[in-house]
Amino acid sequence: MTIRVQREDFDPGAELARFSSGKTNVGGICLFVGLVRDYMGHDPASGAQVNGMTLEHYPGMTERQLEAIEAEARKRWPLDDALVIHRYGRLEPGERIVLVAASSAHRDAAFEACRFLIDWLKTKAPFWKVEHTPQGDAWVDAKESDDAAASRWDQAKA
Amino acid sequence: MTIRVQREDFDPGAELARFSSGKTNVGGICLFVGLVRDYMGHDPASGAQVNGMTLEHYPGMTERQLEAIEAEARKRWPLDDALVIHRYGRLEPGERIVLVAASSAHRDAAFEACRFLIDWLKTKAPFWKVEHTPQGDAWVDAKESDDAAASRWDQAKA
Amino acid sequence: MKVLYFAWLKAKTGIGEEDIAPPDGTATVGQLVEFLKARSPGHAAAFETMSAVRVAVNQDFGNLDTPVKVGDEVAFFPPVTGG
Amino acid sequence: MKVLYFAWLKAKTGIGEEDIAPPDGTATVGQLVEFLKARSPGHAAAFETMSAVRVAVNQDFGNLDTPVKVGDEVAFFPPVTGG
Repeated sequence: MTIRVQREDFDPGAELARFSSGKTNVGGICLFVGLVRDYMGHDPASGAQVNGMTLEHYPGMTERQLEAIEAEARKRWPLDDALVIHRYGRLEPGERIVLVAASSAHRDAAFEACRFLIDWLKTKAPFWKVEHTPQGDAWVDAKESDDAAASRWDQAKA
Repeated sequence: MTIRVQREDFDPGAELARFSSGKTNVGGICLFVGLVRDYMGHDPASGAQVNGMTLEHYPGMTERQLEAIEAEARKRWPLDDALVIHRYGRLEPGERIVLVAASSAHRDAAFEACRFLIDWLKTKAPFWKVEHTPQGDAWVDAKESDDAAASRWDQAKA
Repeated sequence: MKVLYFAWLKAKTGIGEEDIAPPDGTATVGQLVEFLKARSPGHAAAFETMSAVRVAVNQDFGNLDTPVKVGDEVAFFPPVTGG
Repeated sequence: MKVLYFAWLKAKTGIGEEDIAPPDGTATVGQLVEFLKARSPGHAAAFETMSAVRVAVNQDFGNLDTPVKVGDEVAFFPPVTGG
């Protein structure tokens, strides 16, 4: 189980190679990589151009929250391993922001835990994005869709 | 959109690196890797030891079915790209069997398409596993759980 | 007509692929199966439990009612277990 | 008591971190906010719309009723947007 919060880029291929090596009691690995898009909002056609973004975070609380999220995932699914890497600082379009991965004997658990990790992280880990656009900087608003995605898991627990 | 059916191993890290490079209008990439486990059935404690397996397939129909599955995924979700690699032949425990990946502007689509690809593949692509155990060879039975997983998507379509 | 067998159907028939000329009036997969069952004890064993057998006609999944004709490629196999 | 501000709350207050000594009787986040609002026009602006403000006490999420005491680390920030 690994948590990394870092300014520098990561190599998703190398991370996956390391994460998946030497596993003989694992049926599946699910991995998600989140990237910086070059437009604002949900629609590439209507979204304003984004030249990059800067991710601010709350050092200390970030690691603490990510560890809590990972511990919760391990409680809910029979995981072999989990990995969370989240960057902060200035990021250009196409750059990687986040990687989450989960491995389990069963693919259902790998998929669900991976999605849980990214859904919860998006609403519980203290990161904030400011987008750099030709019109100036704009703090990204929290998305209702992210709250909805995360609250699915609250219901699943109850 | 790429489909590969091959005897030789693949490097999941290199595949992910290639799949994720140069994407600036993609928000997320979801990837699943399926591995050979070293025990039979669902429970490592009670499952008999497996020394490896051989995957037989139906050349021609395999590619045709995988292409149809991928086309269906593209119809259902706004995908940027998709990748399916499936091996055949003799595989040892811990070896990679299959890799599926999907990229989209939105993580929901990436996750759902990726899971759809593996769920459908497991019930519609003509592969058969025979497990090699100390007690002899045994053809793997189709799992009801796989049928259930695939049929979820039938209902989602209706 | 080309008939293919995979997995344990190949083991039971002892054949991976055979060219066969079914009798006139063989219009469906079900009729073809009746013809094939009579070819050898191995064929009979392979087709003993039809609920465990799947079929593809020209590489698309079919069933016992799927039409077959001269020149078709018909494959018999158990439920798939890839992935 | 250490108070931290992130994202646009940092921009509005002009402060990333400050050590403050709230008056006796400041027992909750809500009472602390009332005290902080009076420190500068920037603070007042930062706390103008409390529905847009989130709080953590000692790095755990809280709310206006969460108790605070001397020595605590209290952080104010907008809803998170990572991932």
